[in-house]
Amino acid sequence: MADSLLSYIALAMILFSIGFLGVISRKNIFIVYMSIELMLNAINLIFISLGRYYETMVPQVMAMIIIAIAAAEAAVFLSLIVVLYRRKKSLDSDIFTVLSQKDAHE
Amino acid sequence: MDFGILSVIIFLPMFVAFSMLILPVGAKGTRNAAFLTAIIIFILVCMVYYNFQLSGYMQFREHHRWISTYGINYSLGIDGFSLIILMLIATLIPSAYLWLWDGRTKGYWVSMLLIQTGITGTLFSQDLILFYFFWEGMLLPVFMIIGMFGTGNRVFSTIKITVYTIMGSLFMLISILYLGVAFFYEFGSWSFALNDIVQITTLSRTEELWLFAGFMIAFAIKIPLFPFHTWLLETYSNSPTGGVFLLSSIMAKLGVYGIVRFVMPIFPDLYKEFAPYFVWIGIFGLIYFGIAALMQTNIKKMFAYSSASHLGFIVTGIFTLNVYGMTGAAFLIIAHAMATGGLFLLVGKMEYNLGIKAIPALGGIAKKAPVFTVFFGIMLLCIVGLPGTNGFVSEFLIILGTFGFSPSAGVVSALTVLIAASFMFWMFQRAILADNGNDVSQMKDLNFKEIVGMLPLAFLIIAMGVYPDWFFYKIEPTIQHYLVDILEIRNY
Amino acid sequence: MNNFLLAWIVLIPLLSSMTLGLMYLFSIKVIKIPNIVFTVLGLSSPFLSFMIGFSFFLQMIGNHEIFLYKAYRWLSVDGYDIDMGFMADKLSIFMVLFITFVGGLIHIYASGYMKTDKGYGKFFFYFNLFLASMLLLVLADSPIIMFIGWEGVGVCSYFLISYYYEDTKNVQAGNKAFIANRVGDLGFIIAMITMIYYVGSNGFDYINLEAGMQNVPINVLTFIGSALFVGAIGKSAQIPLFVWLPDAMAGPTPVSALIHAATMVTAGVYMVARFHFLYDLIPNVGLIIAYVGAFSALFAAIIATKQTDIKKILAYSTMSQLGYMFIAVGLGGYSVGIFHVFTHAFFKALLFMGAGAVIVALHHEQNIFKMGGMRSKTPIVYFAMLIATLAITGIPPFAGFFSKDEILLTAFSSGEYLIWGIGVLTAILTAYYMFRLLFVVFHGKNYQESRKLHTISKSMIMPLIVLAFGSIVAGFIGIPEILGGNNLVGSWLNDWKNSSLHVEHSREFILMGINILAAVIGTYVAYKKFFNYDMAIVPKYNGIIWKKFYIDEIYDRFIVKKVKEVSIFISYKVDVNFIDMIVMGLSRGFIKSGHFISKVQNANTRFYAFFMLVGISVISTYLIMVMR
Amino acid sequence: MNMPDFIYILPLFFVGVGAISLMILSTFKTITIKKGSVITLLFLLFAFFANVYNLNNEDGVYSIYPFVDIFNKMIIVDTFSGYFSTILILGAILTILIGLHYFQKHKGFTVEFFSLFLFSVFGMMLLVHSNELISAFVSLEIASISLYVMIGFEKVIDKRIEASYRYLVLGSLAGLFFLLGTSFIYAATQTTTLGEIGNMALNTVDSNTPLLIIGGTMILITFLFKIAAFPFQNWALDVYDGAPLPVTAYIAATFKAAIFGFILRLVVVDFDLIIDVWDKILVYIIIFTLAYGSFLAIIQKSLKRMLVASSIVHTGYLLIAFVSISVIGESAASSIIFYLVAYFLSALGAFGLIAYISSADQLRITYDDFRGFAKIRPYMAAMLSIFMLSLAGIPSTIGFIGKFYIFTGAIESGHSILAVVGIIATFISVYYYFKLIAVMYFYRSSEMTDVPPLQGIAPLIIGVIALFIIWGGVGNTLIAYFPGVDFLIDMAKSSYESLFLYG
Amino acid sequence: MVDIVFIVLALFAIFGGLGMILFAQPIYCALSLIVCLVALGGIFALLSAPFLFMVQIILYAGAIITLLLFIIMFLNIKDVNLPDEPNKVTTIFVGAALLIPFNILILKAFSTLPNKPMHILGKDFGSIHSFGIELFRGWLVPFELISILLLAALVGAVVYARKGSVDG
Repeated sequence: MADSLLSYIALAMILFSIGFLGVISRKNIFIVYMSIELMLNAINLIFISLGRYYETMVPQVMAMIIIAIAAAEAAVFLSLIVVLYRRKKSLDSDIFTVLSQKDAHE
Repeated sequence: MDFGILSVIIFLPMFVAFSMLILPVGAKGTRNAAFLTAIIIFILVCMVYYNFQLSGYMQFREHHRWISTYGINYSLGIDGFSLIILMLIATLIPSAYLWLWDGRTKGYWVSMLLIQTGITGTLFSQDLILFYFFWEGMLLPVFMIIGMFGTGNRVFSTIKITVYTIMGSLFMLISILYLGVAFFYEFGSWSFALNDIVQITTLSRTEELWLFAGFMIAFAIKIPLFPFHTWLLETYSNSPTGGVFLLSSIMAKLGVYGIVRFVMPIFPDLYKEFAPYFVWIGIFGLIYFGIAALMQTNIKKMFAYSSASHLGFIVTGIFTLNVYGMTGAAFLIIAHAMATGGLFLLVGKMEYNLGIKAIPALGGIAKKAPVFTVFFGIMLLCIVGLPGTNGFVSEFLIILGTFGFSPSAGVVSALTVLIAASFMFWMFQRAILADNGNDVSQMKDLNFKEIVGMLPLAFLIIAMGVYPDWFFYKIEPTIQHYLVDILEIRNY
Repeated sequence: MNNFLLAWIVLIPLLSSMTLGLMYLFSIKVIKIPNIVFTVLGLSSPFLSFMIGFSFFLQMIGNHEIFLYKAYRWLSVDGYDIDMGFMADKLSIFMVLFITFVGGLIHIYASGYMKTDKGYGKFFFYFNLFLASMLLLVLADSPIIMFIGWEGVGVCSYFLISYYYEDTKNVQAGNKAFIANRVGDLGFIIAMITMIYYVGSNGFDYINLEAGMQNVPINVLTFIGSALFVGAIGKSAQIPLFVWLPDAMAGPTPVSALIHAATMVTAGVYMVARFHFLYDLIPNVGLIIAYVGAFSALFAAIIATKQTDIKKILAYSTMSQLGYMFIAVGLGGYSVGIFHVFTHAFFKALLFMGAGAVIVALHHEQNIFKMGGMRSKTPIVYFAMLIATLAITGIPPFAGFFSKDEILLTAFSSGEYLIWGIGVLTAILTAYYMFRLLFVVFHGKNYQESRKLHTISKSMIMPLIVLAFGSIVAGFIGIPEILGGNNLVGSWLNDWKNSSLHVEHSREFILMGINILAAVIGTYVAYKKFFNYDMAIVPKYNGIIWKKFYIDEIYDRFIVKKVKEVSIFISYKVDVNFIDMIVMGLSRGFIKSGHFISKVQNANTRFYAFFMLVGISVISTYLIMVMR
Repeated sequence: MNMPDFIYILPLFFVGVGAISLMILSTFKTITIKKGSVITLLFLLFAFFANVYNLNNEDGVYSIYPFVDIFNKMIIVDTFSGYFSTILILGAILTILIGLHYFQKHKGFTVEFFSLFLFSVFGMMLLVHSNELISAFVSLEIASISLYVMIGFEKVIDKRIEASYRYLVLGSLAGLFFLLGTSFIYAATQTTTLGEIGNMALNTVDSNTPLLIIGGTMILITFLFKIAAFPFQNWALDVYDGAPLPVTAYIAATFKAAIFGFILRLVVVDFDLIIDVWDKILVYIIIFTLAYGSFLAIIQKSLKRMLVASSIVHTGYLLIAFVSISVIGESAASSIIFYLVAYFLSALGAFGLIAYISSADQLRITYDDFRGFAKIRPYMAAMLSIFMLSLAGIPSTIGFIGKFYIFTGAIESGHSILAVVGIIATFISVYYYFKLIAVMYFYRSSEMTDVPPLQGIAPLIIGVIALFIIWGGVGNTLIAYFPGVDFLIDMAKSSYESLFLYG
Repeated sequence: MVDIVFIVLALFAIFGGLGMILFAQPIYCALSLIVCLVALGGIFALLSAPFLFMVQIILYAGAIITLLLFIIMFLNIKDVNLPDEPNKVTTIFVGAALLIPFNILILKAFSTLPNKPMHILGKDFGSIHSFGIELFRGWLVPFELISILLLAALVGAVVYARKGSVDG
């Protein structure tokens, strides 16, 4: 089982799907963020398994770059969460509806 | 005529308009400049008329490259059919300016000048894209003039006419593009020139039908043919005098012109095939709008319906596929432009003086303004198609042509003599003649300028009615050319 | 040849009218021009035209020359030419003569009648224009040029009827006249166009048409003939398009005299006579014409017996007399018809002018039962009216007798006894209502003595006398051979003389006797009832005849109102609620969809992500299907 | 280090250095907004001139991998990228010039903003220069992250941070698909370098095509998200509306261009074989995009939201040309490029002018606020009208020519139905664009004293843009020896050619 | 043996992920995520990527998630501040259903790749040495770009984190 590329891909896709489900189902912005991180890791898993599959280091480098990108996003995301929480006193992403068409300035 | 006389005719008004916009000139200065421009153009057009050869082919051609990637050219030319409309424009516009002389702002005059550019450009274009260019461009100043200087619910009617006509012309654009592509696929190079487009042979019937529809919708909306007419009422009743004058007397005719200039040569077979339907649509419009006009209380709306009614008749004429009908239509274009244009100017004055458009609120004008009434009467008789005016000649020829096309249609189309008479005379009775006890003391009779402005129209209406042949001989070769060379009808 | 003078017959009144019109405008806008200028201009033109016409008449005596003059090519389309051409044959010259003569007299009368009117110049502008149109009508060499005159006559009548345009009723009457005429014109145009297609391949003047008519299918000819006759019906106020004529009396009395008696309404008769070559080929249509004429005659006479408005009585009598004329032309007696046109012009003009004089004298009172006793007040008018009444009644030797007698003779000899019978019946009624009018107006007693009469000017009296004289003698030019005459009209117009018009002398005498008898009966009844009528009683009429058989109401109800309803339906219902609804509905639909779609735009991040997921899911499904 | 290679990356270098130096400078109190913007402009101008210098290559069309041994073909400099860089730099310059007034008036902006601004320009430019998927993604991230922050820069305003948050979450989510796609493409071809992907795909036609297609599709999803195509469009309205006006102008005008710059390269060079698979999907996507944008735009009362919603419609038009690429590569690609220029000018002008007008206070937001505007500020109203006309595609503006190319291409490639749908969308667009003109010209104003008068450089710049729009639409019909519309489309064509120099 | 390790790690990863999206308290979620990430790190090791295994543990589990936890603590979110999430499970199921075609598609595509043995490779593969050589030989550009990305993110984070003048 661990010999098959497909099982790694399947695992990655499951994790990716879980991450996606987290984004669409959770209101808590922390968890939204974490879901995105999870998805990034799932992609990393694909890359690394491909590296193993083709026996080349290139995908591992890519995975490294992706981790770095995740770090950069984390910096912005987390600081934004702080700003949001300060202003709204809530982590509920559903209450950020200033921009909805319903409330658009008439 | 090597200096590009047609270009000068097109762009002189635009040039003047933009100069006036930039220069710190007041309304009066702009008006003088506009009038001078109109006179210069009249002189230029007379030169064109004088030098026009009696053949059915394009003359005064101008040709420059424009967007060479797609073979789009700046290509101009006129034939007899354009010539008469050109003469019409050149004659009508100075007259109209004399009528609009006082109390208009700078923007008004600039818009008028720009409209003139659009109209003449549309008239001369021999390249489909160029044509579309002017066709749409014409709309903008119209949009401005109605919206800025109109009355009533002007914004709504402005948006309505704009959206309506743009809808039509966009379908035409698609058709034009399709034709260009078809030309490209057949001949391997791009061109949108009319002369090239007519050579396309690869279109299937279904394609042709769609393209034909695309063109026809655009023109039908502009004309307007039933059932694309609902923009007409609000627009005509809410437009300022100058706008509605140009709309009714010239722009509506450009729809007819478009059919003759483009639809006929590009789709000769479909043109022939669908001629019966359009003859009947025209006749139906004639009767439908005529009856609708009867009970209108708003005088401008009534004229709108009357105009639509006659335009239906013109369309009938151009689809009769014989010389009578088509020359008649060409003649009616002139006759109707003069009469309706004149009427709208007169009504505009009435509105300007009295501020009312409702027929029941008028009456007793004749006593107050006899000269006004005389001219009103002449225009009215022309609309009614009284012999001795050019209205009769054209109606007679169209009925003749329609009869030649189909006797039953001919007989039905003859109803025009009855319909127009009933609503026009009834209106004349209620609005002008009879004294209904309304206060019309503000009504002023025509002043000298207005009389001078109206005289050419009245004179031409009668002169063309009494001696029509004098005006015919320039058109006829073109119509013959259309029928024989383009539609390939030899025995009709 | 000086054929170009033909054009001048028309041109003189036309130019005169144009000058008058411009001068009138000038006079109201700038400087007042004295009436005398208008008078001179207005009155000179008919007489100048008469002179020219007379010169042609003289040239024509004794030979059958037809004068043609083509002024210019009016229209040339596709090699097909229509010229602005004038043609004078015996018929047209005959018409020209009496039109200009009677017209001229009416002009003189009008100069008196309209003296105080503010629009004096305008009136003569219309009058001359009318004259020009009428002359063009009769002098035209092709139907289309005739049509120009035909319509010109119509529009002039419109302007003259609605001359006092401040009053809505007058303008309405004008409209009614014009529209009714237009219905007729519709027929005329259709006929004309059919003719161009089927007959006019060589040219469109009468000569070519006559030549071309021979080998055209009979049903086409029938169609043309019927359509043309519709035109004649409209112009000559026959059933069913007569409704305008009584209303047309709204115009000034000279107008009624000129247009609705002497000239315009006879155009229909003239037209049928002009197209005799057509109607000769289609006797069935001729018969219809005769019947329409007969019924119109009777119908109008019946209505006239109960009217109280002096001018309306005369209007119905006009219609009735026109019916006679159509009987004649319908049955092929073209010369007879024209003869009656001729005599009728005299006595009917006289009647109207007399009535006008009375009306003026009584300060525009038109109800005969409010007049009375005018014999002593206005004796000249009385005698003029008496002569005219005798003439119309058909008492020999006045003008009407001869022409009416010939008509009835024609009817009888053609074997159409029903028409003849109707004719006789109408003659009785004619005598009755005309004498009723005469007796009530001039003999009625107990009238308001104290009334001060308006003076009648000399220029109004003079034409009365001339016409009265004419009414007496006009008939003599057509005295039938049986009475020792040589029927000048018949021989003059012998081209149109119906060859079948020969009956035995004895029978002709009997018929003549019957006619006279009919006139006497009518007169007697009227005498019994109305001589020395008590003017204190203004009778209130009721009933179907007084209401003119409700024809106006029927038209109003079933045509005018319906058309108006349709118009409202179209312009306020169909256009607004249906066609515009579609257009506006489309735009409203766009906006509605916009609002619907904007629900998606709810600013919910999770929802947006979900939306993306749906998209991805759909794309994936598609790819699965595509890639197998 | 050989000089020629360095010259090629000089534009990138200037922008990048500018970003970093501004970051450092922002710590000094003495650097005001105005000074910051001048410095930004300076760097951008350097970059611009360097770029123009590159574009005026004596060879005409060129294509170079600078420092090929170090950069490993990951960066490419060719006419195509040069053309797009010009658009981007020009967009940035214009944004700064137009928005300066706005930035000065609003308290929330600091010099860091310009640093981020230059970072985003850098990211976008890098994106059109990238020749490799991972670098492209990193470039995209640089641009995106800078934009996230630029949008939320005025963090005292709820709107801004919400927009920032929404863009961040959804943008990252969409970005993941790019990475996913890259991994699949790598799995299929064992390379992520553009050009080689195509070659590999050619060599292994059968076996790995599904992976390649799915990889391409995933990248396409990101691409569709970034240009706000249906069904990935919801963010656009919120984010653009939430962003400060100059930023909105900037994103609307340039970001789309950058994305297209990359995706065109990718599709044209590498996905030639598989592009047909998407045709059907794209047709539906286009129809829905056009419908969605049109219907949304028609109900907007706020001018900004209308322009944003209509930008979705313009995305639809661009996609129409994008679909045509599979059939008529050259003209479709060049029509996209041309349309991008047309839209760039019109949108930048429109947003910029509105930004300028409403910079003092938030008074002019909705249509109704513009009542009688023409009476107060005739020139501004005229300019705004020109932008609206151009967006609506009325002849004599560059927008018309752009639409002309796109619809011609659509018909040429057999997608007539798309042309018809596009035309219908255009027709609807007339309504909401003309409404503004109507409102400005046809009403009397009530009170109208708060509009900033024409001063400073912004109106001048906007005026120049307006003239350029007219020039682009009319071309050389009036002036015989002046470059016409042809010039732009020829440029577009040669930049397309440069994509194939290394076959 | 390797199979068992893989299965165990995969289960840990999956349950960690599920826990992350199912727990209400962010702190539990974060911990679940750490479990998941560590398990993933193990799988990296299985895939002959020892360097990345290390990076995963240190950088993710160590740095990023710690930062996350720190912020969670720092904000001191009380239960009342937590959003009420009634439709969570429904959404998850609907979303899962929608994700099925996506997953099927991808797995189908990968199944076209030929099967190859995936046992752990020799020492050199995935080591920091070979990793470094690949990174600096072939991937210098993205690497440098990452630094610029981080700079940009840094500026962004500074902008956000700095207390605004009218912040509140």
